[in-house]
Amino acid sequence: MVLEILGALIALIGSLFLLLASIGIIRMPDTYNRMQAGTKASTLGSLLFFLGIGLGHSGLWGKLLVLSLFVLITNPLSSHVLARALHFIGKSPLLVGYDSRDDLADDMNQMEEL
Amino acid sequence: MIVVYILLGLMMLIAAVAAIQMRNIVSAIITAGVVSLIGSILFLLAGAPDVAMTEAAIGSALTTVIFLFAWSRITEQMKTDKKSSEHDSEGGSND
Amino acid sequence: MIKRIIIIITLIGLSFVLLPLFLNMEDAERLSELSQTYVTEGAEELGTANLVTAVVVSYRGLDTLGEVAVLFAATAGVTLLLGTKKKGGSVTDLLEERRGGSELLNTGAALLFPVLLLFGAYIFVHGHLTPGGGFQGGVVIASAFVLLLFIESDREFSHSVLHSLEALSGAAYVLIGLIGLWFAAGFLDPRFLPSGEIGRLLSAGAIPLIYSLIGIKVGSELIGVVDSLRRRS
Amino acid sequence: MITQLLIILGAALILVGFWGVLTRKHIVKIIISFSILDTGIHLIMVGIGYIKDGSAPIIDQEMPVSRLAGNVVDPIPSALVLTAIVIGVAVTALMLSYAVQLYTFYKTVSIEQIKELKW
Repeated sequence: MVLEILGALIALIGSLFLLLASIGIIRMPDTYNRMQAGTKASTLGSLLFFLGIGLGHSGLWGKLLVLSLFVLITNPLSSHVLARALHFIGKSPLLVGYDSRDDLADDMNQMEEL
Repeated sequence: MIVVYILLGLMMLIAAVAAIQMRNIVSAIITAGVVSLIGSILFLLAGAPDVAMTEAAIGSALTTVIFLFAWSRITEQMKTDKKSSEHDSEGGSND
Repeated sequence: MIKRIIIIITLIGLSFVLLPLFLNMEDAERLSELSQTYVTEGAEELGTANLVTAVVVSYRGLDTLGEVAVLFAATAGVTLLLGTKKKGGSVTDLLEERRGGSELLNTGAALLFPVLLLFGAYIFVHGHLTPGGGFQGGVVIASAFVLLLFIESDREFSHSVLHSLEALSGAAYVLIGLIGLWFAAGFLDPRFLPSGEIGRLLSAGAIPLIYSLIGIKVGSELIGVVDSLRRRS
Repeated sequence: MITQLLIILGAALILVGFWGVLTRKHIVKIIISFSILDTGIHLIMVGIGYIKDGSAPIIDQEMPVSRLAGNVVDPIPSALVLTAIVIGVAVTALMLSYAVQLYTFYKTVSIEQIKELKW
């Protein structure tokens, strides 16, 4: 009983993170920032959600473990690929008040020189 | 429960109209995928998890991938056609 | 202008066609007699836990056979229209150089590919117990191969392996149907194997076998479709 | 109630898809409209199979064989929609390959420019 209430609370916190992620996707100024909000917050939110469900229903641990492994691999990977594609079509991130530093372009130049 | 259905249905209709109205083809393809994704949630709520799974896997994932592959093939040909026609016109002017 | 009026009239006519469907329908309180029979007797007769699978594979097995045939015809059409493109040639030097995937993508995809294959096989082997089945499992397997295309966009899949897998699984599907005709009540009747206990993996007669074959067939067909639709350079 | 909602939503999607097919010029847009029309038809079919307060037709601990009748959704429309979706993707792929071939022959994606079949 206590475990179920704890699990429901954790799942609620996870869904709050998911809500934050979706608000971030609307509110952030440019695509890189949007992607960062969407990936980080939604990964944490889904993991917390799975943890909460696992505490409530103890029979599902195995499946939830596999699911969280999937989320942990695919979510950052897809965001990384999107950001890379965005960089290669020439969109630069919105940086106000910082010198624009582009590590990926430097790396690509080094690789071309090699 | 009814409210959830109505909200999801409205989102679906808006996405469908947007997919047809959009000028950019890639955005239209992805919005059409969103229509299928919301449809799969509706199927899940209406007690048909098999159909929901199929719709999520096929309707929103594989169809989008196939559309994007075909569209990238068409745009690739467009690029080569444009380049070769420019090449032809340059050759014509030189003669 | 006339065209627009015709379009509006067509849409209004279509909505009048769809209107009686809406007016005559309320939430049904109980099932129709045929589905009542399928639901109450299907579990005991065939031993499947997922009754949709019982309908797809056994009661309406002929429909599924026809559906697989339509899928084969469509795949053959796509391959006929697009598949005979010659590689190389003058197109390549006009294109800009293609970039491979990053190291993260390569590693992640190499890690995910076998897991996705296993997951697809899990879905179609457990088709009689949980939601899912041959079609969904086949699509998951096809998406694993799409992931491989993201790493290396000019990877070649062996067409002879795909075609022989598809042909063999289709032939085995019909063969199992004929075995059902011989040893059990009719074509595609799965009861020539013991039905076992509901909820076990090895139960429901030949249904897991048939659904696995459908999964392999759908998977290889969809890989063929994606392979012929992707861009060649 | 839910049956009616699903049917009205499916009918609206069919109308939207049909409108797209009739008015758009771009061939890929027309194929997108066809896939939206498909989704509408699937929604109508699942809506017809819905039973009041029904859950999925799967036997487990909470849904033993004795409780099945009257508590589960009709499995036949689900099975039909399952096959319809798979056929839908195959037909979409066929239409797209025709679109690619039409572009290679006519060098245009607008169906207004393809006049061979007009009379």
